[in-house]
Parts: sequence; C-alpha cells; structure tokens
Amino acid sequence: MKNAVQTFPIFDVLTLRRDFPILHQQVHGNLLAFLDTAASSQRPMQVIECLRDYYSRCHANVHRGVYKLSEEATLAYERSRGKVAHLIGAASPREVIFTRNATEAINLVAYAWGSANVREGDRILLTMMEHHSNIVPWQMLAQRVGAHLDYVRFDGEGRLVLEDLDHLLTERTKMVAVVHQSNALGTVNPVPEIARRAHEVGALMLVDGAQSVPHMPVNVQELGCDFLAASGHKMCGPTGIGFLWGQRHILDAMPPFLGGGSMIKVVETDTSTYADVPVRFEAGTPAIAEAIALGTAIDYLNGVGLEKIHHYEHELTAYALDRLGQVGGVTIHGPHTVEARGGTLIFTMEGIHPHDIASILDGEGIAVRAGHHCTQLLHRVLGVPATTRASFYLYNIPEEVDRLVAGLEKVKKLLE
Amino acid sequence: MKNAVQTFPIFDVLTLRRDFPILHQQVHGNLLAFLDTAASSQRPMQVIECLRDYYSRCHANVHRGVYKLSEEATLAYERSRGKVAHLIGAASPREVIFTRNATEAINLVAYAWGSANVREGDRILLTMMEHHSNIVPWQMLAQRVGAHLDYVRFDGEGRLVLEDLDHLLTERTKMVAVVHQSNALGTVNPVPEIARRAHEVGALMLVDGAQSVPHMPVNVQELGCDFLAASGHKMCGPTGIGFLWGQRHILDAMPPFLGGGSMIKVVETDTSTYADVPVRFEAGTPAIAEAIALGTAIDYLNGVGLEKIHHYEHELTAYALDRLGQVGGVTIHGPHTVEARGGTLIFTMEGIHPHDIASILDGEGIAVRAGHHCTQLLHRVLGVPATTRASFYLYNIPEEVDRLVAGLEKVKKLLE
Amino acid sequence: MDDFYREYILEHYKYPRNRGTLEHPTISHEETNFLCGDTVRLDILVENEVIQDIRFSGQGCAISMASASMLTEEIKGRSVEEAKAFSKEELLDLIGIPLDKNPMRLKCALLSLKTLKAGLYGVGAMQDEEL
Amino acid sequence: MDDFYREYILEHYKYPRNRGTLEHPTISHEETNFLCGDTVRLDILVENEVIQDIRFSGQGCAISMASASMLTEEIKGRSVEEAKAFSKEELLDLIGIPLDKNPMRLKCALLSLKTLKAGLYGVGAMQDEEL
Ligand SMILES: Cc1ncc(COP(=O)(O)O)c(C=O)c1O
Ligand SMILES: Cc1ncc(COP(=O)(O)O)c(C=O)c1O
Repeated sequence: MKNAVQTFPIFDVLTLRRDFPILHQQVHGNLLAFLDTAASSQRPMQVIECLRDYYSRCHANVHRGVYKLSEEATLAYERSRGKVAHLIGAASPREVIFTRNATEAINLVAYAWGSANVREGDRILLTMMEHHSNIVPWQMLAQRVGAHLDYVRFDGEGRLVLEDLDHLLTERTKMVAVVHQSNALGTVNPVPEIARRAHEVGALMLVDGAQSVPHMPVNVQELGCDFLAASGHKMCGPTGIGFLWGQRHILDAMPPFLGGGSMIKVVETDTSTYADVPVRFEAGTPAIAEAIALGTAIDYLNGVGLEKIHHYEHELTAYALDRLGQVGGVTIHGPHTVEARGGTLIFTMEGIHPHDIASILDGEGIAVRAGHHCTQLLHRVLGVPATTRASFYLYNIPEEVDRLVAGLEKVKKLLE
Repeated sequence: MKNAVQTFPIFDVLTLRRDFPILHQQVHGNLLAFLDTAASSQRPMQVIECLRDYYSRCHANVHRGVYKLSEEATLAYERSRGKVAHLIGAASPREVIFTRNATEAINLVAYAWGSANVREGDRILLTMMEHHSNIVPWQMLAQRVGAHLDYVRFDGEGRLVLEDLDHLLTERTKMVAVVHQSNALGTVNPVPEIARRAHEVGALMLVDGAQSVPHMPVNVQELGCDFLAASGHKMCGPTGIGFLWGQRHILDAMPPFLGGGSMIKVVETDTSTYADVPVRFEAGTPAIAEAIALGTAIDYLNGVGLEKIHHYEHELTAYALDRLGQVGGVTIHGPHTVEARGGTLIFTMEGIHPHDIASILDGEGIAVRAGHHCTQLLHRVLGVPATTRASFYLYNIPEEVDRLVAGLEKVKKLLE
Repeated sequence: MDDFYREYILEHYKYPRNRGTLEHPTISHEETNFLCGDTVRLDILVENEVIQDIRFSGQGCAISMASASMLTEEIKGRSVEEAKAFSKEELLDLIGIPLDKNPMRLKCALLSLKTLKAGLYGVGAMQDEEL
Repeated sequence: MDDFYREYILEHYKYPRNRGTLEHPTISHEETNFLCGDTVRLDILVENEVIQDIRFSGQGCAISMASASMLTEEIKGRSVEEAKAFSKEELLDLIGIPLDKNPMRLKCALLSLKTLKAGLYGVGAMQDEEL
C-alpha cells in the first residue's frame, strides 16, 4: 500500500513517524498499528527528550526559589503556559490554568465557578454525546445545589439537534457544556453558534476540547466560548498534564478550588487571602516537567502545522469510511462524510462483540478500543452497549486502515 | 573535605551520587550543591530512564484497553500502586489513590470525606507548624460547612505542645490533621500518640507525610492514622504524582471527589453509580507514566534502604547543626538535636534578609530556599517573615555543609 | 490476542452448553461487568445441597460466554459446598488460556464465576480478589 | 547571583537615600510582595503636580531596599506625570543588573515602583505587567 501513502502528500508521514519510537515495535509478531489516539496519543522523541533533559539538567520547584535551577524551571514552566495561550488564541497566558487533564479542568469549573454561581432550580445544558468527564462533574454540582441537567439530542447521522436549544435554553440555564469533537462519533459540533445562543440567555459556555485541540486549529475567540478544557496526553504531550482556559474576568471572580501552597497571599489561622489567577487555581507543586514537555509537544504540532494535521486526518478518515463501509456486517455510527467530523470512528459488527474484535485485532498488532468509550448515554441512544473505535492522528497511514479492514475479515471468519 | 565524607560510612554516597545527573553541573562556575530537597528532590537516572522507556515502548491509556500496550500500561500502573502500598505498610493496594501531589490528596479528603462528615459547629484540629497545604483545604471546608479550626502550638525548641490536646480535643473534633515531619523546623511529630488521642474522642487522623515518607520508614499501621498524604517529586519520583492512603472502610464509605471517566459504573442522565475504590477517586486519565516512575523511585529508595537513608541524614544534620551553630549571628529555629527531627533546617542571620542570603549562596552554586516555605503561621510564631532553609537527602555530602558555612561567611562580609 | 480464540473456546461460544433459563430456579443471580456492559445471569436449581441444574443467559464476548458455558458444565451435579470452593484458578485452567496477564479479559472470563459465587453466597456483589 | 551585589547596590543598601517617613504626605501607600513578605511604604509630598519630597520605609532584601533608594532619588523633583510614566525598564537600567531572567528577584526590584504607581494612580494593587 505504498501507493496509498502517496495519495495524501500533505506532509511526509513516513519521515514524521520516525519521531515516534513506540510505533516501530512488533506486537504479537506484527508491526504495531496504533489506532487508539482518541484514548491517548503517542509522543515524539522531542517530548521524551524534553522530560529527560529537564530532569537531568534543571529540575527544581517553581515560583519561590531564587537560585538558578528554580529560576530556570519557573521560566520554562511559564513559557509553556504562554505556548498554550498562543495555541488557542487566549488573550493572555494568565488565562491558562494547568490541570492534570481535561477531566480535572471541567471539575475545577464545576466546583469553583459552579458552587458560586449555580443555584437551586438553575439548569445546566449538556448533550447526549458528552464524555462522562463532561457529565458527571455537572451531575455532582447539580446534586450539591439542587440544579437540573438538560441534554441536547443527536440525530441518526450523529449531529446535534440544534432545535432542542429552542426550548432547552432558558433564563435558568447557567452553563452550556458541549464537546467540540466527539470522542466516539467523531462529530465536530457548531460551537460558535451554540455559544452565541448560550450567551443570549446569559449562560456561560464551556467547550470540552479534549479531542479538538490536538487535531485542528482551535481559537477561543472564534469559538466565542468562556471555558475550554483539554488534555496533554492526547496531543503528543505527557500524561499528568492538561489545562483549563477561561475568560480573564470570569476567572478573576472565581473562588479557589484546591487549597494549599502557592495559591495564597496571606494565611491566617481562620482564613486566607488568595493569589491572583492563574496561581490561585494551582495549589501545591504543579506537574512542572509535564507542563514544560506539553510546551514541547505544542512546538512539535505547530512545526507540522495543525491545519495540515487536520487536513491529513480528513484524507485518512475519508479513506477509512470508504474502506470500512465495504466490510459486510459493519455499521459505522456517526457522520459518514468527513464534513465537520474528525478522525475517530466507532462501528459495530453484526452479532460480534467489540471485545472479541479488539482482541483478535490485537493478535494482528492492531490497537483499537472496545467499549463505551466513556459515553454511556451516547451508546444508549445508539442502542448498543459497546462499539469498536478506530482513531487516527498525524502518524497514522492508509496502510493501517487496510490492515484494519483485513483484520475485520479475519474476525468474521473466526467468529461467524 | 574528603575526610568528612568518610565519617558517615552508611552507604557509598559518592557512588550513589553518580545516579543523579543533575548534581554534576556547574552553577555560576561552581559545582551545584543542591540543598533544597524539602521543596523538591532530584531524580536518579533509573527514574528518568523509566519515563523514557515507558513512552518509547508501552504507553497507552489504562484500564479499558484490551490490546497489548494498554494491558502492559495497566499492569505497570497497578504494580506501582502495589509498591506504594508496600512502602507504607497499607493493608491493600486498593487503599492507595494516585493524586497529583500531597496537596491534592489532602483536598480530596477535605472535599469528599469532609463534606460528608463535618457539620456546623464541628472542629478540625491542626498545628501551628502545618504547611499551607494542610491548612487551607480545612479552612475552605470549615467555611463551607460552618466548622471551626483549632491549632496545637509548638514550643521554643519547635516541639508540639501536646498538653494543648487536653482542651482542644473534644467530642466536636472530627479530624486531626498533622504534619509528620515539618518542612521548616524539621521536627518529627509523635503521630502515634496524637492518633491515639484523636481516636479517643472519635476523630479521624490525617498525616501529612510529604516530608517523612521520602526520608524514613513510614508504616501506617504503626502510625495508627486514617489517612496519609505524600508527593512523588519529593521522593525521587517525577512531578505530577502523589498519593493518598486511607483506611479501606473509610474510603469505601466516601462519596467521590472529581467526576468523570473511569470513576463510574453506570451513567444515566441525572445520576451515576460510582466505581469501587480506588478508581472512584481517580477520574479521567491518570498520570500514568508518573505513577509508574514513582514505582521505580520507590524501588530505588528501597534499594538503598529507607532506614539507612534516615540514619545518613541524621549524621549529616548533626554535622550541619554543629557547623552552622558556630557561624556568628546565625539562629537555627527548631530542634537543636537530631532526636525526632529530620534533615531540614531553617535559620536567620542577624540583620540580613533571607533572599540576599539565598542569592549570594546561589552565586557560589549552593541552592537553598528563602521565604516562608508555605508556613506563614509558623513564621509568625517565630516572629520573622522569612527564613533561609537548607535541606538534605541521600545524595548530599558533608562537604556541601562546609560550602554552606563558607557561603554564609561570605554573605556576612558582603552585607554587614 | 489470537491465542484466546482456540478451537475449544470457539466451540463453546458457538455451541454453548446450558444456555437458557430455568422456570423455578432456587437461586437466580445476575452480574454486570461495568467495564464493558457484559451481563451474565445464572439460574440454579439446588436440591439436597446439590446443584441439580444450572442455566446461563446474558450477553457478552466470546470469552465470557464460553467461560459461562464451561463453568456451568463443570459445576452441574456438584454440591453447593464444592461449587463455593471452586476457585478462579480452576476456571482459568478449564478455559486453558493465559488470561492472568490481561486484566480486562480476565474480568470477562471471571464474570460467570462471580455470578455463581455471589448467587450461592447470597451477596450483592463480589470483588475479583474474593473469588 | 553574585552579580546582583555590586558595589553600587550595596552602597544604596547600606546608606539608603530618602529612608524614613513624612509627617504630612499627600499620598502614602504600602505594598507587600506576598512571595516573601517584603514591604515598601512610600510617603509622597505633591505640590503643584510635582513630587516635592518622597520617603520610603519598610523591610526587605538588599535589592528591594536599594531599588527603593534609587527610585526615590530619581523621582524626587519630577512631575507626577513624569513619575507615572517612569517605566520598569528605566528602573532596571538604574539598578543596572540583569534581573529579567530571575522572576523572583525582579519582583523584589519592582516592589518600590509598584508602590509608587499604585500610590500615584490611587489604585489598590497593580500587576507586574501593568508597570
Ligand atoms: C510538609 C508538607 N506538606 C505538604 C506539602 C505539599 O506538597 P506538594 O506541593 O507536593 O503538594 C509540602 C511540600 O511543599 C510539605 O513540605
Ligand atoms: C471528549 C473527551 N472529553 C474528555 C475526556 C477526558 O480526558 P482525560 O481523561 O484526559 O481527562 C476525553 C478523553 O477520554 C475525551 O475524549
């Protein structure tokens, strides 16, 4: 399938793959075909080396040290905050808070902003395609304060039913929290339009960017949202780091979330005065090395170009939709065209359990995910308890799609 | 000063130092003398290599993948949980929850356990030597529910005034949260006795082990506590990882803290059923690589032997107390003998600001910390806004103490 | 892993033993593997402390279904006492594949045993390590 | 860093200019660097939109005290307008040490300027980047 590779000459994927050491190993005797980036991406050598270099040359705790190592660590940490800000078009690095992952970022908003702003009887609007990380924090908030959740539905093509906004958005709606790109269906939702509608009724808009920030140019000004959450490990960065972006004036007005070192100005026995943003929301020793390496990951993605990555994934997804659609018994859930969709697709096979599919594909060296992908509501709508998911990134190649298709034929032969 | 090294033949520190690449660099033309481990320790090659190896060979998201990489990542992650459990004498790995750091671990208890168990009028007992991370979360809890904080004082030698327990411990006391080893004074507190007294009135006992777990054998059964918090970055592990240990039956009864992926069994639109411990408290993608590398750090510490490390630091601290005590104008705050104290000491110099001390020492390649070390209450008791802190670990040598003393003489010459 | 899908497993998956329900079971218990939504229900007929009949229903992957088929086959006719003592090692032996290195698939394989034990002991749920 | 402690700085630290307070200041403002607890208070006497007199008090490290000494010396006799426009770059020039690479020490050096500006503008607090 060397030919297929040449059909998407957006960048030289074979050269780029060399940056990812993990991709060159054999799994059960076959070259690894890693098709589970939606769960977590792989990392280029540049990021791995950054961690090594940091720990070997300049680690120290940040913010309070006056000696050279601590100085350097602090500067690198803050530089990385600037890279995140620049990546998403934030007005200032001060609007970027480092968290462990997208999940913690959303919980931060639900706890700190939520507890101060959501009251009994208020409503929070989600969609039926949300990841559990953008559902459960709001459920917990709703239970704490006596608020209610509403859900926008999606249609048979995996598109949000925007008419639902007409009756679900009310004066009582305080927050609209929507996934930018679905980690299951692959749908890219019309965030600017939803944000505009949310603001019309005075609600804020949080965007779950866990699956969009790694894969396309994302600009918070263009999205028109108030919060954006994402995870480093899905965008070539290390585990243990993610971020929350928020509008400065909203963050400024928010009470803290976690209490502890760094986030205070003055501590007295009964009460404390809190630091300014973003430090107010970064209690304790942060994930310093991870934040710095996330900066390196962003450099890497910018080096390739997010527009190009997006384009490349589109080509790959179009190819995959076409090839998989031809496998008998396979049903693809979600948009069947690449318009407003990303490189993540879920499917089911008549009478065959997703775990068996993933296990048998694993025997071929192909890594896909089976299960509900943290979207049980979505799967309940689809009427299946589980699906199989293949997801792509800048390092995947058409040949891997071909191997996936061949693997599925083997599954059928074995289990039918 | 080669002689001095040979006075503590507990292990071969010069060989061991080779494991720490960062220690062999020049800072402002002098060999780095890193005396700020209390803020964050350095890492041996073994830990740095573990991260590299993980990302190069076996990274994938944990828990839900059926393919080989995810399997291996999951096993390594859970093996690491087992190492933590073994290190602290936990009854089961299920009692160990991975967090970002000690700060998050304490906040987890203050939010999840606190909100469910602390009521208006209840009391929480702390000490005046607590780190902000063991004060602010409780203040925030107290403010949320209308509870009150009490503080055990410490005396002129930096020892807790245990008589304070007689009147401060009452039936209303629901939680006693105490630092095991002070990150400022160096005092090691009599946790077993305090835990016993806490339990007598029905309170739970949380131990802030951020400074003890890295430096001595710590066994939760012997401490008799209910919770223990610690940070990986202070114990040769990476940043971005720490842990909370809790008694199984207490954790089992606790509502969740962060909501999101992994920590649920069933998600419905309005409510969810939560997973068993420890996963209930690990929402979203965890700091996988960091948790695994923490396991490697624990292997490293066990390889040297925590008993030996503790002993070695005692020797070094005795030497430092002796040498520093002879510098004119220097006042050491905290215990002056090594009995029940660790290798962390703070001091002030007559008429000279700690920042100037730290800056001038930095010029000599000596990294110490100046400030309140996240213990403002403690410093207010001492009557100084800031102190200078030197802290030791298994890789420090007596020669570095000598350089510190020489550096302080230079400070005096320059600024007096 | 290909290894999981040996003839023996596939045979039990395609032609399961004891699949179905009982009209008047002494014990009926259902368990779900929340990681994947798989479900196994066991209907057990106990007479004189002996498992006279047993049927399984539910849905799941080849491993969990084959495991339920093999377990019911093995346990039928045994005393309740023996069935309670039936260990996860014995079941894994029966299945004959090295599942110990794959925690996810291990859960699939053990789902039927978990259902059996929780049913026999009359408890709501059971942890893997208690099997 | 040794470099910070040049003769010039040490001289201002040991023999500060304008150290003290004013009896009837037009403006009196105090700022604290919460990272280290250092405090600078400025008493300013303004007449005809000109800073006729200025004194500093408080406690801090050599850098913050020397910086306050130099700043007050520089600003005395200037118009309020000029003082408001006095930039952090100008102050760092005056101090003459490369502080831009050390965020912690930068805060020490800028504390007096922060106090001056917050005082002149009559605002409660000021961010570093607003100087
Ligand atoms: C005694 C003590 N408790 C808690 C902490 C907080 O640790 P971390 O910042 O890693 O959360 C520290 C570290 O500064 C400490 O020394
Ligand atoms: C759409 C979406 N939101 C949120 C998350 C949560 O990300 P994390 O687990 O890194 O917190 C994920 C990742 O699984 C996701 O795909």
